[in-house]
Amino acid sequence: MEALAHLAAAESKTVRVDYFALLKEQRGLASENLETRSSTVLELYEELQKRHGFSLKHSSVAVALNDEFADWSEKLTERDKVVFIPPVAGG
Amino acid sequence: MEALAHLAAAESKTVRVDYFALLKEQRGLASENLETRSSTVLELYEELQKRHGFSLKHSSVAVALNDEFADWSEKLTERDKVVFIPPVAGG
Amino acid sequence: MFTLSDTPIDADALKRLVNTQEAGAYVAFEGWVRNHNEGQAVTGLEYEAYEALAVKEGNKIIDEAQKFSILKAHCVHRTGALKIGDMAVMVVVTSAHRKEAFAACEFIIDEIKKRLPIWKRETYVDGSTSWVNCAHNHEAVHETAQASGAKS
Amino acid sequence: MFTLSDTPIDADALKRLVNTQEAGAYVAFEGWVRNHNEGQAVTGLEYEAYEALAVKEGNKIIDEAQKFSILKAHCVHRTGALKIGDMAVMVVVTSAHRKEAFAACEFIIDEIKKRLPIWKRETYVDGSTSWVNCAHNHEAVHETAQASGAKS
Repeated sequence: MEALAHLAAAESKTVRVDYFALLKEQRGLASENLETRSSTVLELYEELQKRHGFSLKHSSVAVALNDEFADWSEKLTERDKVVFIPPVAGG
Repeated sequence: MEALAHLAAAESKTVRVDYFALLKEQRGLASENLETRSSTVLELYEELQKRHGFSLKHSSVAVALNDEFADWSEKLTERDKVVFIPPVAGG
Repeated sequence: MFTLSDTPIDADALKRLVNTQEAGAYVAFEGWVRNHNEGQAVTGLEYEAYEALAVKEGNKIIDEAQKFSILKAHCVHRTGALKIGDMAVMVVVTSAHRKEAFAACEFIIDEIKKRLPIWKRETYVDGSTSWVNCAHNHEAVHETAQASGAKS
Repeated sequence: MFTLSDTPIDADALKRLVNTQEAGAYVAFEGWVRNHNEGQAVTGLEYEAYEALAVKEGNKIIDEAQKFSILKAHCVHRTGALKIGDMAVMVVVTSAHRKEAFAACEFIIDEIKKRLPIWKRETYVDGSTSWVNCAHNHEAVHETAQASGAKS
């Protein structure tokens, strides 16, 4: 099982990422489809943070997977929609 | 002093009484000037309750003297304005 | 400020009275005439106020609400005949932050209902009428005298 | 019901949505754009929302407010550019008695502010802008994830 999980983690998949607020500014775009070998949404955030210099640590960001709040440990699968949610300020 | 207080209590004075809500209905008028020998507002209420058959006991009524909430033990003086306040129901 | 009104309450005018650029929060309470009370079908009602004391006590309550660090507060209470759905009372409050506006608005309407010499006569579907809180429960300790801190 | 709006909120229309003959109490909250925030003079602001999730989560909050035994509740949140004094959000609630309407209205706005993926960018008098809650305090634990009960 562990060996299989490792294989899955290394597999490449295409996911859609939408950006809002500060992350949209720092990424310079609102949405992109990208290929990644990241296994979880946390790995994906850290990958993108390194690439684009996001100032927010993941501990101050929430994450949604396919328009539902998700845990950082959630696995990514092909065609997932991922949204990283900076600290909110509605109202 | 007690003798004087007793004399004061017995003294006749003219006061104005305004009636509202249930008391106005039971008295059949909104306001009257009346002569009384009652010493306190409580005595006056009991005098009028006996005369007009008010259904509310004084313990469920409040009293105002000259447009301020007052204690039942408050003394009556000439030209005082007295209002007995049935249980309120604003709002 | 507290006022009595024998004509319909203008909600928009009341809101304008508490508007200020420092305000981040606005809380409003409106009391509406319901079509029933304690299981009885109500067809209409009448409010009667002891005006001099009600206005004095109402303004005292508005002043007391300043303890919540609000910006502005206002309350209007109707008198006279009202129909189902009519507005009987409105409280409006503004503050920098919402917590204070909620607390002050609820405080004001709670105290208004407890302390103001205002009475309500309901008319029921069978044509009978009743002064609310007076017909039954004559032994109830009167809240007004207790809450208002009578003279002595 | 919860909705987002990129045009000014119609307070009267919202009030009509919760009107019902059983209602004795109506409580409204409005959030207005203030002319200052944490000591800085604000000249305007913009709200951005992650619409799909904001609407879903907003409606979940309205549903949760039914625990207060209210009659009806509605909330609208603005998106886009707003000026000082503009209404950013409005919550309206009706109930038979006032205590429930106050509790539900405050619950809804508290949860809306905590849980909805909506962001605010303020523009200051010197022309600079800032995403509120993002510029400083990057270490703060994110309230949304904690409050909303994430998937697993």
